[in-house]
Amino acid sequence: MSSNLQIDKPIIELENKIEEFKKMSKESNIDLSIEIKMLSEKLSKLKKEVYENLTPWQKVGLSRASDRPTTKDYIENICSEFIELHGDRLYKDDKAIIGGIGFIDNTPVTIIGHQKGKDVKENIERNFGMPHPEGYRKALRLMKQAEKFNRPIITFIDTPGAFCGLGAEERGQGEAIAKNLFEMSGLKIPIISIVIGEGGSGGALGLGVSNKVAMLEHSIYSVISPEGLASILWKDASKASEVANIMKLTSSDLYELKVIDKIIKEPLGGAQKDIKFTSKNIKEYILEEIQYFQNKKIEDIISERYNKFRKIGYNL
Amino acid sequence: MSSNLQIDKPIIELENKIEEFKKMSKESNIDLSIEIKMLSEKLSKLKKEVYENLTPWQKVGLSRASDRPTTKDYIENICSEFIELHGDRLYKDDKAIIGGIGFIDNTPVTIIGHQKGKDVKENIERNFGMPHPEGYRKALRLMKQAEKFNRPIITFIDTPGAFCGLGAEERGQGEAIAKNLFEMSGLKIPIISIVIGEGGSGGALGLGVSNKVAMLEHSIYSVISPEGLASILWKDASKASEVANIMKLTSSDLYELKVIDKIIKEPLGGAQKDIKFTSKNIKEYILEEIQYFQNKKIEDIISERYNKFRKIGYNL
Amino acid sequence: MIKKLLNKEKEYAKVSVNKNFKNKSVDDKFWIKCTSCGSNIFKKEVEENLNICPKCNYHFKLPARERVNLLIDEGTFVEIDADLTSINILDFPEYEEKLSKYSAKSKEKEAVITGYGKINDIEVALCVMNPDFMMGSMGFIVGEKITKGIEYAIENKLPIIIVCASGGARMQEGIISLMQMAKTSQALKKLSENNLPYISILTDPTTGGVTASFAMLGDLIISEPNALIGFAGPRVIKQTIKQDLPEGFQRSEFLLDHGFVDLIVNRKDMKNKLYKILKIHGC
Amino acid sequence: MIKKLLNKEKEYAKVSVNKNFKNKSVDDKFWIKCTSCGSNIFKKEVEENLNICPKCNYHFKLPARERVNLLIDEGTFVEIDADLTSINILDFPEYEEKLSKYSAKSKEKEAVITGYGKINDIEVALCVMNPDFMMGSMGFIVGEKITKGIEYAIENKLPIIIVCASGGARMQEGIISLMQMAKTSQALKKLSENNLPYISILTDPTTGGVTASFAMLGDLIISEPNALIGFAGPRVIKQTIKQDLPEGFQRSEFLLDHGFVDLIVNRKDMKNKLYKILKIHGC
Ligand SMILES: [Zn+2]
Ligand SMILES: [Zn+2]
Repeated sequence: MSSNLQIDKPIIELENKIEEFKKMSKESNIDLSIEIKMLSEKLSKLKKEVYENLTPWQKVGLSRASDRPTTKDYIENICSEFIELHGDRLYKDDKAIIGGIGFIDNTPVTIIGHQKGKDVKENIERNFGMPHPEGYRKALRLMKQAEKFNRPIITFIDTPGAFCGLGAEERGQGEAIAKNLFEMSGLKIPIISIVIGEGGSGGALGLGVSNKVAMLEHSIYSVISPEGLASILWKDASKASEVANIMKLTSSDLYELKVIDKIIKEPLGGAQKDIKFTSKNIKEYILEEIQYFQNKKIEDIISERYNKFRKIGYNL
Repeated sequence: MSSNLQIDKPIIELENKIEEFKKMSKESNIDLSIEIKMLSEKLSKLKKEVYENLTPWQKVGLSRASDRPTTKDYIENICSEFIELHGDRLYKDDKAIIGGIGFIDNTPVTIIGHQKGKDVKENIERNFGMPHPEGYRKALRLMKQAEKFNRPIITFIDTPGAFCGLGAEERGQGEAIAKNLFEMSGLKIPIISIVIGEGGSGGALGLGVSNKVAMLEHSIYSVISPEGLASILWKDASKASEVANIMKLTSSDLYELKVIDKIIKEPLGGAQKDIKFTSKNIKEYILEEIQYFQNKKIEDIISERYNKFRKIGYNL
Repeated sequence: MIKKLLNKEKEYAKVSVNKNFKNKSVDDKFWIKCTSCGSNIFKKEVEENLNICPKCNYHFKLPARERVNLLIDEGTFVEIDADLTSINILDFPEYEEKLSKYSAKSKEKEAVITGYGKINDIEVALCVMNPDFMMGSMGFIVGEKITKGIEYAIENKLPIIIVCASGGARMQEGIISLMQMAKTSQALKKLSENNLPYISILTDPTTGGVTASFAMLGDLIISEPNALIGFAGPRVIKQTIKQDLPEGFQRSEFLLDHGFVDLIVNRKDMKNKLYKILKIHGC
Repeated sequence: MIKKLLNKEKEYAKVSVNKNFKNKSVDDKFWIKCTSCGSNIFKKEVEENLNICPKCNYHFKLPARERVNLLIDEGTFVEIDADLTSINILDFPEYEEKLSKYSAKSKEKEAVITGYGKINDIEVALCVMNPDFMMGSMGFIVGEKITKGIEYAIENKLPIIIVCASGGARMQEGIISLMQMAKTSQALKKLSENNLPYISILTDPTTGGVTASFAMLGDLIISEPNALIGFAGPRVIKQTIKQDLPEGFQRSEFLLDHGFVDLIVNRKDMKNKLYKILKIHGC
């Protein structure tokens, strides 16, 4: 699903009309400047109105949109000399999670993230960003490596969830996620996570036991998909849009619930409208947090992370 | 192959003859006591002669004999309240390596060993004691567990080698063994290994980076099987018996080469003749070594192990 | 010791097993039909047998309170945080009603009982999930009580045993429920760094967020026979792969074979096995 | 820097590639036939191309000395333990003769070159195995030199790079050869505890005891394209399973897919990639 399918519809219609007027005015040599100015102002207003008042369900759509930037896009934009590293050293290189090393400005970092595809072919290769246990084990390997060499870890979260198939169960999907939660909580380096699209349940949390968790403005993070919850509650997946409204899955809901630490601004209309702008915001956030942790003692880094999760739900 | 197929042949013939004489003497009421006494003395001599002068190739046979006691037999005889623990938490429970916890006298220990089968069915289940990567990973998991709870580790080595199949290669046989060598060398508890049958190459060493390595008298330990070496050197596996003589694979050879620390006595004719006796010797050895390490500092335990392997080959 | 326990059946094994049985055609006041072997069995006989089918060893569900009695020496169990009850953090529709209903029905305030007590005189911390309370789902209070149980073990240098039984995260608590996975797992990491043993016991069913957190983190993982254990539930998997699941898939024996369970122990032997394990761990 | 190196081809890339080619029907003084794509190529062209087929990028073997020149800044390499040579510890028949033969042929004293030098001004310890010396087999001296290389890295707080190429353990040294696996692996454990990076580079072929020890222990594992990497050799596996091996089995790309190699890097890009990795590791 492309992000401009539904939400953008009135906006695109208006944009097209303005183009038409411009063309007309040029071709027929009629002065339509007043009309064009009026329409442009209207467009501007409409954009604000639509994009700043997205419903949770519209945000679900936006967070999953096929043109929404992925982990790779942000790595390209914020990281220099990135080298992707592969494999869990046990069974497979799971392409639904990527990871590697590089610099953000002058700081060496390890970056790990769920990776969706840009088209059908890549999505099949990457299993639509739904990892098998191998993906979590690769992530853990790279995190331990980061710890050894004292590099901060950045994780990008963007998955419908961990994959639910025979092989995934056989090879211990539950164990793999559990082990990541367990081990991440003890890592002797800061971990900074950013939900950039879908934060789908345990499959998302498997990269998310971090010192700081931020969300892109229009991303979501939830224990189950709205469709999943609708079919459990009302045996009717089509009620997902209603369900989304009660789920508290938007960045502002999660900020209020003190589950996340920061909302990172997206451009009007969503991250895909201006990847550079979104990346700049992400990069600034990361650098700010890296600086925050720079002179912290290891014990404090670990205990801050512990306390963060220890008190979620308590502080409401 | 049963151990009494070739080596025992003249002995068994003599034993049978003595039985015959006894029967005859009883049934026919003839006094054959002198003859019987003479034959018994001859038997005694023959046994010593045969069993104390086994050729390396005969020892290869004995070490592989189907009635040779296995890891399980020794566990039963030296360990109380043994609880077998299963699985690598990654892919499989490999039945070619078993492991678990229990007491030797009053000391809690972790015991791990290659496990061959007693019959064809069990041998198929246990892949003739040839582990897949999962076996080594299970062993490592149990070793880390032992380290956490400060239990000495006992390993029994008895394998033709790590398995050479597609799945084993796909899932990283080399990585699994390498990781064990690497991790074992850092474990903060003493490790005591006993080669009880075949010590086959890397597949054996994968359980053998230990503080102390002992061998049962008639067991072997080598970089390759005699058959394998014969076919590499002379493209003729049938020359294995000749090759065995130059390989230095017997316990006395390895003791001389300072690769092992101790030869544990077997009863005349091999461990299978008296499992209780062999087990008693093993148990005494283990307890002695456990006592040796009891009051050692962790750093010393680790550095003694390091130095042991560091100087192999150097001290000749 | 186990023998002693088994002689006390009357005190703890009188549990309702009705909900475990599908076929009600036989007079379900006295007889039940085993879901596994199909035998018609005298209900009292099952109850007096720790909810195990006397014909085929099938382990029916056991309410949490009975489990505590099964494992802990009589009179030694001290419950902690017994009064903690869930609140409707997210204002989720009809959640309070649901809580009240399960509370009334199960006579428990939440889906887990936590505390400490003795196993043949060895002191342990113990958490037992209750499959009958909202399917043993993990909300804030379940996560909180388990975390506090773990913290109690750390403070008092005790081993901890957690008996898992759960349908997964509690949907009505949304993201807060998901975060209980992180909270409990990190507490176990702390326990682990204190070198204290954690024994995880998996019972039917252990799925979802519980499997993907503390259930799979035991130093030793023990399972009852034939328990369903998985991350995704069978129905979800079936929907995903659009075909039937293989016989025995996600059952204890399957997990043992695939390396995720250390041993399978019958309910009747559980206390004795735990005792032996604790002894070996120097407890 | 790489460019500079590539311009110096004449100095280090004049290597004999004859043994890499099967088909000698074309005039093998000037022409060779690529084992991979079958093209007839001008031999000099291959030699000047770092022993890479200019048509299909097939990486032929590269002698150890050339590899050192390829990776290390000109004039900065200092070899250590150059004079260590194997002795016949086990009195193995004809071993001395074999050693002499390979020594004469390869003009090297053993199957590994060890030392230290600079990669674009970053100092590293380096061990390079020589596939031409007794098939790069690991005997006591190979294990000893690599261990000393690792110990040098530890003492001098340097990263270490080991370029693997080996048929496995050296049969003529029996159990002593096997023990080199333990010796090198434990040295790497010590290095690891000092938080120094170890980069393992796998080249064709890396098998047996080398695969089951230091080759697979890199913090990062890099492979050249299409290298054979495995524990058991293909012939042994074929004998075991009694069927042909799948296309591409045990090749670099296969290992990447199965999770055992971090990245595959062309020979020409290797130095630059190492440089980047070292920089990220703060070297
Ligand atoms: Zn039944
Ligand atoms: Zn070619």
